[in-house]
Amino acid sequence: MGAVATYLGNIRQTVSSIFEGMAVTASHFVRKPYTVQYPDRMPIRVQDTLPFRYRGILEVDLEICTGCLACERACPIDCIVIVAEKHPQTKSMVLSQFDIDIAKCMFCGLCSEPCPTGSIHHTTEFEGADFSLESLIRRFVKEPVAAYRPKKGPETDPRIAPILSRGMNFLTQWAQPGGEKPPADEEAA
Amino acid sequence: MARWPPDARVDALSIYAKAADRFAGKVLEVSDAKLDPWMVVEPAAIVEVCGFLKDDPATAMDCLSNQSGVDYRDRIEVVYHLFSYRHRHSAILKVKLPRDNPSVPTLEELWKSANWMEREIFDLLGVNFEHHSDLRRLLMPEDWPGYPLRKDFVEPLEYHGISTTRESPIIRLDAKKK
Amino acid sequence: MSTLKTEEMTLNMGPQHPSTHGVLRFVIKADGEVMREAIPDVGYLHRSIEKIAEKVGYHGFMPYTDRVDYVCAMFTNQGWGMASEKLGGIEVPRRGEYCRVIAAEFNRIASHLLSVGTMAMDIGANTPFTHAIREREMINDLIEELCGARLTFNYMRIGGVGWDLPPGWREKALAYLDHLDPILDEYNSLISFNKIYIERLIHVGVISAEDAINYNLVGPNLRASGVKWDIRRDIPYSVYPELDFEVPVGSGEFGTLGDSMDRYMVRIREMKESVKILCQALKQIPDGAVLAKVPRNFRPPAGECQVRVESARGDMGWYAVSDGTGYPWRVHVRTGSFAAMGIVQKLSRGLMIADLVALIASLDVIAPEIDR
Amino acid sequence: MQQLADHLIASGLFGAHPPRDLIYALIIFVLCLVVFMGIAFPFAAIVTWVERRVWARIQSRVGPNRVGPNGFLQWLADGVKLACKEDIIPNQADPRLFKAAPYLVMIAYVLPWAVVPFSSDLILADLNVGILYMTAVTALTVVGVLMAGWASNDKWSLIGGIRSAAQIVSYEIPAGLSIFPVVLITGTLSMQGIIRAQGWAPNNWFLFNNPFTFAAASILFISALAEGNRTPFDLPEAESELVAGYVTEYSGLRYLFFFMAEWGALFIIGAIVTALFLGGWQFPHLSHSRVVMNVLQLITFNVKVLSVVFLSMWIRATLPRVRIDQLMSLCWKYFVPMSFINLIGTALWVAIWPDGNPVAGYIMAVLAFVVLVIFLRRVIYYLRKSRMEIYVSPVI
Repeated sequence: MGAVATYLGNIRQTVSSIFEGMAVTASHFVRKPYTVQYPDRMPIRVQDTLPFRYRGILEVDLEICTGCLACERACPIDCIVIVAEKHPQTKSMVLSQFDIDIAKCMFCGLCSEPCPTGSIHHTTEFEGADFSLESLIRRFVKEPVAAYRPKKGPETDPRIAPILSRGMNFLTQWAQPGGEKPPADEEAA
Repeated sequence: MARWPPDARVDALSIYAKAADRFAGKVLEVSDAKLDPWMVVEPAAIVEVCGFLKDDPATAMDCLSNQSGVDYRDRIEVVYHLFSYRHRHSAILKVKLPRDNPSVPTLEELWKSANWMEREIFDLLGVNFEHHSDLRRLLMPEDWPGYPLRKDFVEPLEYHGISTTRESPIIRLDAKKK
Repeated sequence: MSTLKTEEMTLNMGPQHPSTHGVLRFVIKADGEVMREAIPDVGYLHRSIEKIAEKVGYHGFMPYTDRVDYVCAMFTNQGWGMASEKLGGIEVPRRGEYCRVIAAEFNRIASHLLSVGTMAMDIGANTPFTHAIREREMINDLIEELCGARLTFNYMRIGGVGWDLPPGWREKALAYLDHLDPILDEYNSLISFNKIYIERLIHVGVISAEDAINYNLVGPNLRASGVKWDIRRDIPYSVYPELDFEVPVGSGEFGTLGDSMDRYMVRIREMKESVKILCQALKQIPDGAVLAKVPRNFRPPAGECQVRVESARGDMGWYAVSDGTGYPWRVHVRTGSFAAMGIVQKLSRGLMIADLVALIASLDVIAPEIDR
Repeated sequence: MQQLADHLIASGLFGAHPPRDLIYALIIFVLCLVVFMGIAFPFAAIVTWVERRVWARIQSRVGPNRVGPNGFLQWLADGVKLACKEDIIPNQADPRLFKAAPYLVMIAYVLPWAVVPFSSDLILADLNVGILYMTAVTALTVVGVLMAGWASNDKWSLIGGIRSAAQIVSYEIPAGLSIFPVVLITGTLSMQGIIRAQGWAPNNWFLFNNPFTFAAASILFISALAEGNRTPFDLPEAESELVAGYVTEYSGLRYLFFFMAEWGALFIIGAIVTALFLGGWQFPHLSHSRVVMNVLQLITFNVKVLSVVFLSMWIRATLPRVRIDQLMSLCWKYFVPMSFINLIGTALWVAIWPDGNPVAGYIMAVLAFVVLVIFLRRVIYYLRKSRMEIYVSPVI
């Protein structure tokens, strides 16, 4: 008797479970697809939908780079090369090279963390395909420039001020070691 | 925040004391390290000591949770992390081996999990496990020269004609050593 | 009387095979459809991460831990963070711990979704896979907003986390959890309770509790054999003691205790538990700092330690030796997949080729975690 | 068809004294060409697009939508792409068998079209053993598949081929036995004869003739899926186990042939089930015009067949794959005994009610409707529970 019951039970379970499964799949005929039709059939570019913290291809704002080499030191794979020398006359730092090998970069964000001004930061850009490894090197210094010197008060130069405020805005996203919660969080909670 | 039960260290120390009592002369050293204390066992006696720790109902180390090798330049240590699911205590055993032809008996008979972990140590550190049933390289290719995790390991520049390194395409302008 | 001459067939499954997760290889000795033995051959994804650790320093190693197990990188982050903190004697702020737990539990759900989805696909059902991936995408979106990456998170730092929860994230996360719960039920009626699926998985690759412990199986694979053991509950770390959750164990309700179906069901139930943990953690999260003060040039005192983290693939043991310099002397990771892979050869004896696929999927083996 | 040919000859289209046999052959050749090139091959190709779209909807995806309107020309693009690919023959393969196998599978696919009854007049050859012919020629596939598996000289292909052979041969038995109840009731093997014995209303279909024919229809459908290597019985090309089964080593046009035969077989499955159990082309007699009626019947038949095809796609998107031993036990332990019970049951039924029992037809049709309503309620339940927005669109 047990064998017959198992036999019939198997048939019943098979039919009922398939019935349920088919009901679930049938309900998907009237659900909206989740696909994002990257890249061409999108209302806005996908880069613009990405969150602020997105770690895309690195970008350097040379205007506010202090030449402190903190990013170069923090990079675990040495993909950043900075050459900064003291100018013999003016005694200010002069950046003569700031190269990032994007082919090597692993987008960990450790370089932008210690940056004092938010000069080196990640963008939401991720489409970086190119035809050779050499062309993936981002060279930010075209000709030697003087490094930025943080001022005591607020930045007054109208050319640099917006860039600096953007950089500092980037920095506030990072957790401050031992610091209090960033004020942006209070209003949300 | 209890990151580890506070009595874990006490447990471990009492286990070491017990083992040192029983295997006097074979337990070479019991450390009193601040974080995780350990005990050093004579290589030839490791199976005996571990067997005791496994079979004694008071210790009942039923699991070899981790086994790793460390190259200290003057010696190679194999570290055994034993764990007991029954008593929820752990013990750390070490054997110190010479760097030339390090060899220690296998624990495969006691814990099957030792099989692969010993193969990995053999592969990366070149420790020979005596009487191991299947001592082949696990991760590296069979014909790889040397043992990568040894401190004096130098990576060959090419393997079967394939280059193992890539020159950084960035040329430093000031030609400083980096 | 003449006997029919038969020959053992040696099949080479992998490294390029659709169902060997990542890059695995099995040398199968088969007698028709029935296997005599499947010998795993690993190492195709060996990137010598343990050696890299000795070269890049404590902070710099954090992004590399993502690559140890890229399916649940939060736990490898956490493991390395905890090991370094134990070596350096650093206390993580409570909000930091909560952030860690929240990120890690989201990652656990994502990892389990991938596991059960690919498992269904290995059994031949394609729809559950895309449904699971769809849910996983939503979690990835959340995590992306939290830390800027979808796969290699690098979210945690030694002493806390790199980013605090962004504004409005908590509400989004709670809304998502609210949505996930019924989806899991739907997933169950779609595939988990399907008779064909159950029949494919029960009595396949049965692991007894003794074997599981002896082979050092961890996490869901161990719990499926009936061992009620979870590092989060039994050797508590982080803020898990403050959270209330169950530890699901295999019951053998469909077939034998410790078979593939049990391992599958344990993962399904763990997702539900993770939803519970997350709801509590998101409600209880205190204010305060998320990152302890850790010097950039972190030099823990000489010593060695072992920490154990309950990752999605089970107890992940981090053994770290410090010599007092800024570079770890030795780091060793013992991962769940490594142990699970060791038992495949034993379990494969007498199974069918189709069962091997189910077995690997049910053990939730991730190739980079084996090879590191 | 012969009347048509005779009529054409009598009208003097081919001259005064044409060679009659040659003209018959010519007409048949042209008709076959029209049916195969105009229906069989495009159907097999287009159904791939339909299936991918159906799958995509079930899986919350969009599916191919780039080539042509809503991706409708995807099949053409795929066909052209595959035709342009290099035809690779492995060094160690048996080249003759390897090359011949796809054609054999293709032949097994096109032969059944000869007896597909599109309408009361549109049928290439109304054989008096039509359904027998159908089951006989569809089973030819196994030879081609086995040849492909063996000749590839690849272990995965071999396992796939052997699995396929075992599977198709086994499932021939329940499939054949499930046809007999219908034959018992109608007393004919001709496709048109079987359809004429049914009515247009569901209660006159053989599906609802009596409980045994309903069971027979289910078994026939599932067995046909198994013979067509469809999920849940797609073991011969089980992707996650055997890479691609017997087609692992194929590429280009030969690969295309295998897949056209496989997808095209869906129509044959649908046609068999429709003709035997779903009333075929039967349509209410609305018009006296033979042409109008034929068109209506053609539409009816195709709608029914495509519904069955859709059902099989839907099943494929829902179910996992069975294991080889379960496949065999399903066949021999469940389907074969049940088929015999159906056969005996139907025989008794026919003995008791030689002209059929009209009440049974109504009751079963109503029951089927009730099951459908329960099913819809479950669908709505899942929709509500998931709290997902409802989005109805026939194409996206």
